[in-house]
Amino acid sequence: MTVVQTLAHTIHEGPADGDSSGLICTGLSKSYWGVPVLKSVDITLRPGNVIGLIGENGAGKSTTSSIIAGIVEANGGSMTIDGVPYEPTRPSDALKNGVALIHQEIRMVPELSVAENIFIGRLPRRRGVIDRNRINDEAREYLELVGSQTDPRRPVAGLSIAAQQEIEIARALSREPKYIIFDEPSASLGQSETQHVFAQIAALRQRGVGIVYISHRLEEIKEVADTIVCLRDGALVGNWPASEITKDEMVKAMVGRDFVFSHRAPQPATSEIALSVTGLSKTGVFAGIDFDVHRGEIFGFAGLVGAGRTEVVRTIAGADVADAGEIKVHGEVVQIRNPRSGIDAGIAMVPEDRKGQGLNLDRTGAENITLPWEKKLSSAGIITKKKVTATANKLRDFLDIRGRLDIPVGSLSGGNQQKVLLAKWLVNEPKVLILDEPTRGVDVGAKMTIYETIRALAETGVGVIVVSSELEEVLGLSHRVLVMSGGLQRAILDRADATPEAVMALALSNVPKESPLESPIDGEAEYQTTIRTQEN
Amino acid sequence: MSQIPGPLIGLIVIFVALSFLSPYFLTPRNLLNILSQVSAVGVMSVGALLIILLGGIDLSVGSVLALSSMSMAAMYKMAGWPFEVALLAGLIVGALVGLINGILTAYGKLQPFIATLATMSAAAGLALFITNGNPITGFPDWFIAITATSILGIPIEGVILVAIFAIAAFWLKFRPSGRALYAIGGNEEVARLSGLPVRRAKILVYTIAGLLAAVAGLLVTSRLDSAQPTAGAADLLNVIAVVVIGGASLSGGSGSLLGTFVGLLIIGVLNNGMSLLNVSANLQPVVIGAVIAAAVLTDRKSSRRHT
Amino acid sequence: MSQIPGPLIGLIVIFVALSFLSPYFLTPRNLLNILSQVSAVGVMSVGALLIILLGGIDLSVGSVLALSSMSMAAMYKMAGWPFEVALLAGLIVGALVGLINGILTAYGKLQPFIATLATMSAAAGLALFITNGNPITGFPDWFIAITATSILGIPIEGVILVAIFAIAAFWLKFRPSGRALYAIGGNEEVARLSGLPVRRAKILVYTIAGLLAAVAGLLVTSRLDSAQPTAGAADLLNVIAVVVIGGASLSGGSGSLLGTFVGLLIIGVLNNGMSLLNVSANLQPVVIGAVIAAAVLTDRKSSRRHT
Amino acid sequence: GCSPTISPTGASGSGSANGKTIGIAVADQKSLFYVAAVDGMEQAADEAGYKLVTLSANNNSGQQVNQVQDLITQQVDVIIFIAQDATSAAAGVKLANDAGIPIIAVDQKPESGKGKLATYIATDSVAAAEKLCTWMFDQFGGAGDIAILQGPLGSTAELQRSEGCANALANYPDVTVVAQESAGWDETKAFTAAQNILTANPDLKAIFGESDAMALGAAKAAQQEGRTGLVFVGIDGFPTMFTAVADGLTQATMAQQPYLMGQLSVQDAVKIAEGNGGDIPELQYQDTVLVTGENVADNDPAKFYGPDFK
Ligand SMILES: Nc1ncnc2c1ncn2[C@@H]1O[C@H](COP(=O)(O)OP(=O)(O)OP(=O)(O)O)[C@@H](O)[C@H]1O
Ligand SMILES: Nc1ncnc2c1ncn2[C@@H]1O[C@H](COP(=O)(O)OP(=O)(O)OP(=O)(O)O)[C@@H](O)[C@H]1O
Ligand SMILES: [Mg+2]
Ligand SMILES: [Mg+2]
Repeated sequence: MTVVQTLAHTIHEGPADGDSSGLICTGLSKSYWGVPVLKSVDITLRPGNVIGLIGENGAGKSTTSSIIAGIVEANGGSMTIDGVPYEPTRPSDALKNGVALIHQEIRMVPELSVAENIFIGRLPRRRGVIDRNRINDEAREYLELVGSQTDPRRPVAGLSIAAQQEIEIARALSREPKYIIFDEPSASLGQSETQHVFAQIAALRQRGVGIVYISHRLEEIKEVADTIVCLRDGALVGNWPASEITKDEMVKAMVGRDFVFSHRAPQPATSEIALSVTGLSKTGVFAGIDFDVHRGEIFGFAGLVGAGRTEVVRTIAGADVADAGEIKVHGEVVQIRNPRSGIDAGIAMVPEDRKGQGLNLDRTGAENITLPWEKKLSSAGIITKKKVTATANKLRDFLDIRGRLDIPVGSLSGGNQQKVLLAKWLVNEPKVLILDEPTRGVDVGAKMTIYETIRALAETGVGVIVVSSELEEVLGLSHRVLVMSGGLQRAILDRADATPEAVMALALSNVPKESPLESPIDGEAEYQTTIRTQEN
Repeated sequence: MSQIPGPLIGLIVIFVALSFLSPYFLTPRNLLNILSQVSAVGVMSVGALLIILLGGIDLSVGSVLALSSMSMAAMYKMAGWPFEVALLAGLIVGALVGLINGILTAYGKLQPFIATLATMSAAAGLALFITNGNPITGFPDWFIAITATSILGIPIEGVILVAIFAIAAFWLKFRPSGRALYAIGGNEEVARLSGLPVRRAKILVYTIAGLLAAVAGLLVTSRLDSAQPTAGAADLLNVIAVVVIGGASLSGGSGSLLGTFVGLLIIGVLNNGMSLLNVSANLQPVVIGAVIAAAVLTDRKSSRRHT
Repeated sequence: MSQIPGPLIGLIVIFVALSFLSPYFLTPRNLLNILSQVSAVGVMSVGALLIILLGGIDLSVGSVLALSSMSMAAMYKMAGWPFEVALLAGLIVGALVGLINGILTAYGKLQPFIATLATMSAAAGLALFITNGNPITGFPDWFIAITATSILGIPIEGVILVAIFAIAAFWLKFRPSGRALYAIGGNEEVARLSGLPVRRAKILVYTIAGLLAAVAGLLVTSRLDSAQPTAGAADLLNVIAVVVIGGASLSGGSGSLLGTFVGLLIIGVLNNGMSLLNVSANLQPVVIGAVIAAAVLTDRKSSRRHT
Repeated sequence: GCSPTISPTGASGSGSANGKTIGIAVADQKSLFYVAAVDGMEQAADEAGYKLVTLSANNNSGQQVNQVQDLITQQVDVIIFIAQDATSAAAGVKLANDAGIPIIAVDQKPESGKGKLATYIATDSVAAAEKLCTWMFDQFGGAGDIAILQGPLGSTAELQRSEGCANALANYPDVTVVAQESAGWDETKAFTAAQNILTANPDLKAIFGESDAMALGAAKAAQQEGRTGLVFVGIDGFPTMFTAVADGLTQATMAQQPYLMGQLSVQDAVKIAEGNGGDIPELQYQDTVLVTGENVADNDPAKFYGPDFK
């Protein structure tokens, strides 16, 4: 009998005790194509309570929240709010009952303004016309609650994912709901944005709002939740007071066996240089980037959201075009004008935006994995399904991808999608592998697998660049860390010197005058980025 | 909403060039002529923009013009209904076909292209069937006067055109249900999750487009004093072209009525100008093709987002 | 690729119904006639599918048919070139217009609708301009024999049609450059970041479509021993309809040549059947509209993903 | 030919000897009938030293009214109007009348009879079709099955030619129309339609194409199917049809005289512009000539469609 199981049995509380206040779900079940993905789950959410919902990728967290929010109809079970039956059949039913969901995937209407996106579906009218002053004012208030400076009047098109995530949260808050579900909001947020969200959750809890918070960042969960609820394979494992459960116990509850999550120190890198970047600049975005990555080295990029890390690595990979600078791979100067020339030079990049840039969600996992390599995999100019499947299956085993690779990749869980994306760039071992937010939305188990893969790749002599907004991740993995702010390279720290405090100090330090960005943290630079990438 | 520099610049260039090339172009009379010349296509293009904003398309617009015009005429001349009633019936016929388009797309989940292709074909056939292809002529004087009278020097059809543009623009910009079209076309899933009545909006918009095609049909009928079963057939591509030249994206979610109006004027001014300049009939399409490409080419920003 | 039950069921139902309704329908002679009747539209629909897979559209296809046919004829009869050279030149003209479409969309970043609308207009005008509207007749016997000869009982044009479908289907299924079209149409940015040559693929596909339209033009010219400047103009909607009825999505990334072939047969069999049954000409479009809607309505799965 | 090209100064009329301009609004410049008519007009205008402004409406009646408006804007002296269709012609005539510009109608005139025309020059299409169909019926003994390939449904020419043949049918109770289909003046479509009609009607005796192109398409379909002994007739009198009649591919055509009608209209316009229009008759029907295997050798196609057509 482990601690976890004991706790689960002692503290388990249900509607049985007669208290019917709050949102009470009993026996929620759901299956897709006959496969059960949710098996009789009970969850009780009291006003003013924060539930941290954890579980592996595909455990059914999003499915649970979609059922509560009326997006998906359950096959079985029932829900009540304060004892009154609650049977939402569409999202608006949920909203009417004071239940709001902040979705895992960001959903915005790019052409509409930020304020309109917040009030979409219930734009207030004054004398028959939309009351723009009111929505702009109110939107600004809600944005400030989540710490966003975004101008409510500008269109959403071109805003960074982080900024969009903030709008998404503001949208939910503006409904003044009694219950809010946050489905992995921090996956797209940096540290400081996350802190804003936590402050907001604390305030909401004070006001008696019931909250479900889903995340794979377990420290975060412990910090914010009162109660931890864990799902595994669609079934409830148990629930615990957050103060009484350790991170290791949470991991164990999720994966169902003993599991130690730790960063082991990387093997020393070689002295050979895999990638050398000199004087890389892109007007208005970043300037003066100089660094080398050795073969076998894991090289981290740290900085706040909007610091320009993504732009730098996109440029190295050929997704964007530099205005100045030189790139060498294995000592040879390479001209990188487009992604193809990057790939040919041996540079592979896993982009941060899985849905928009990484995967074609309508095609199968196998097709996605082999997409860049079909020419290489074909014999006599012909590529067969057999070959595609065989190649994909090899990588599935290597990365422990759970789920079928012969169905549209969009129906895999987020973490498994991320693994498919990684697999895509491992078909042909690259000389330089760039990973931008490699574990966004990935569960602990998968994270470990990905970290191990990254280390293993480095050990075979690949130069690896890891960009991450999770400080623990980037510091735990890397030999050296480059810190950026305001589009400039502030320092390159060795592993020993790269303490969280040192990195944050550099990342937060005042943006120097020579910054290529006019207003660094503001949306403007990102807006420009978008235009640029679209023109490419 | 979105800036539409390319087409507007294109229009201005064409306008200035024609002013120099033809002494007749820049006369008040001619400019008013242009307004009435574009009125039918213009009225239809408003409906087309609304549908295109939703990410749809309406191929039936020209056939609906013909069918509602023929229905009205048949009810008046053949069934002997009072003219006002027949006129109303003609408008209802147009709206009905639009309603069918809406139901097929919103509930039948047909691709709009297919749904409206089917109704286009059916409406065109019915328009011919009513009189076995014969046109109907002889309408009340006041009805013919609609397109032959001016208010303060501006032809009534021009006034109707501008009024429809203005009302629709107001709706799109200031009314929640109009704004909703951008949301639905931009991201249907978001719209649905935000509780917007997506299907109702589709049905409404297709119905409006059908009604506007019927209005265009009345304008044409009044203008020619003749209801023709094949009227409007040639307008389809023009209507869509006007909207797309005006910067709307066929994938939905972006476009404006101001842009559409500019697109309408580009086509109208070009046709008028080539008439005035006596460009050889067979070269006219070549010039039109080249000018359209050039006018829009200057506007690289309005290029397609992915999809 | 994707299953296409709806349209296929539709085709079978139409087929069985016609077999009962007309004693002439199910004769070998008539079935071969259908094959040759759909050959020109069929050849063009292959190009159209490729473009639609990429998320594009080609409005110029009918005009290109006319222009390349007229160019070939003019070079042979008016400029006095050897026929084989003129024939090649006609094919090149078609491919060239396609190339222009490709460049305008891939580099000019025009919406494909606009780019091909422009070339459609220009090509139609040029086709008329060459002879001021006159058809050209009098081609070598072997050329006319192409559409008047059978191999093992199957008309050559039918063989050409099936061969083009087969080659294209092979390309789409087994060649990386063909499979790339699905990726590009599905998500262009993902394809680009995967190193696929997006612009090159676009240019290639538009050029192929132009070339295929020219081939269709040669078939029509050979069949009638006459090059006509307005040939093909009416085919545009048919060509796109065939592809969409066959289950392809106009937003790109999904569709198959098998589906397109089924769509082609639906349209071909319907038209043939109505001729055999002597359905009133006015009602034919009504029947076609209803059948298209019904055939596709059964296939709800092929409904639009958002955009 | 003397096809006009882009002439930016053209509209001012400065190119002509006397500064007078004739405006032409024509239904399209694709069908040979209209092309030949305009050729005839150009020939006559050259001779008289007049300037022509030719606008083609691409078969769109609405567009055509716009173009009449544009001609009035340019202050042409006389308008020659080849209307897209008879019912909508009144709108164009009314515009010209209101602007005080004399208007000559060719081929079509306002069906309602409204408006004032300087003169009307036309072929009697109904009579022509009746005569042709009667001839056709006689070829197979006045009893049997026939098919009709119609022009674009609802177009005036289609309606008038259908009406003429219906008149002829009234006198031949033993002739049955077993198939009637629209092929939109188009040879390719006529080919396909005829193929199907021939399949469904093994006893077919004749096909009446409402235009030469459609008759040719039908005849070629029969030829390919190996069906002989049928009668194919058309209306127009195109040079290609003359050849086909001579070769026995088709049997007859009703030749119209668009070139002559074009010349005549401009000659009349010139008279009106010079103030001598008083004696022009109100209605000038031009003969149609039934061209068959017997007389095809005696008729020069150039007489009907002008020297440009070979
Ligand atoms: N529309 C769907 N069709 C088929 N299967 C689905 C669908 N949606 C979800 N699933 C499956 O249901 C299971 C639960 O998915 P869910 O999205 O709830 O997981 P999750 O716990 O949110 O995972 P993650 O942490 O990766 O977001 C997964 O196996 C997923 O593949
Ligand atoms: N092609 C694109 N289209 C739309 N948005 C993009 C595109 N490329 C990048 N972005 C967004 O622009 C934002 C700005 O990039 P930026 O790199 O400044 O932010 P980040 O990635 O969160 O932080 P960092 O740059 O420090 O990595 C990114 O968050 C990304 O979501
Ligand atoms: Mg999830
Ligand atoms: Mg980033």
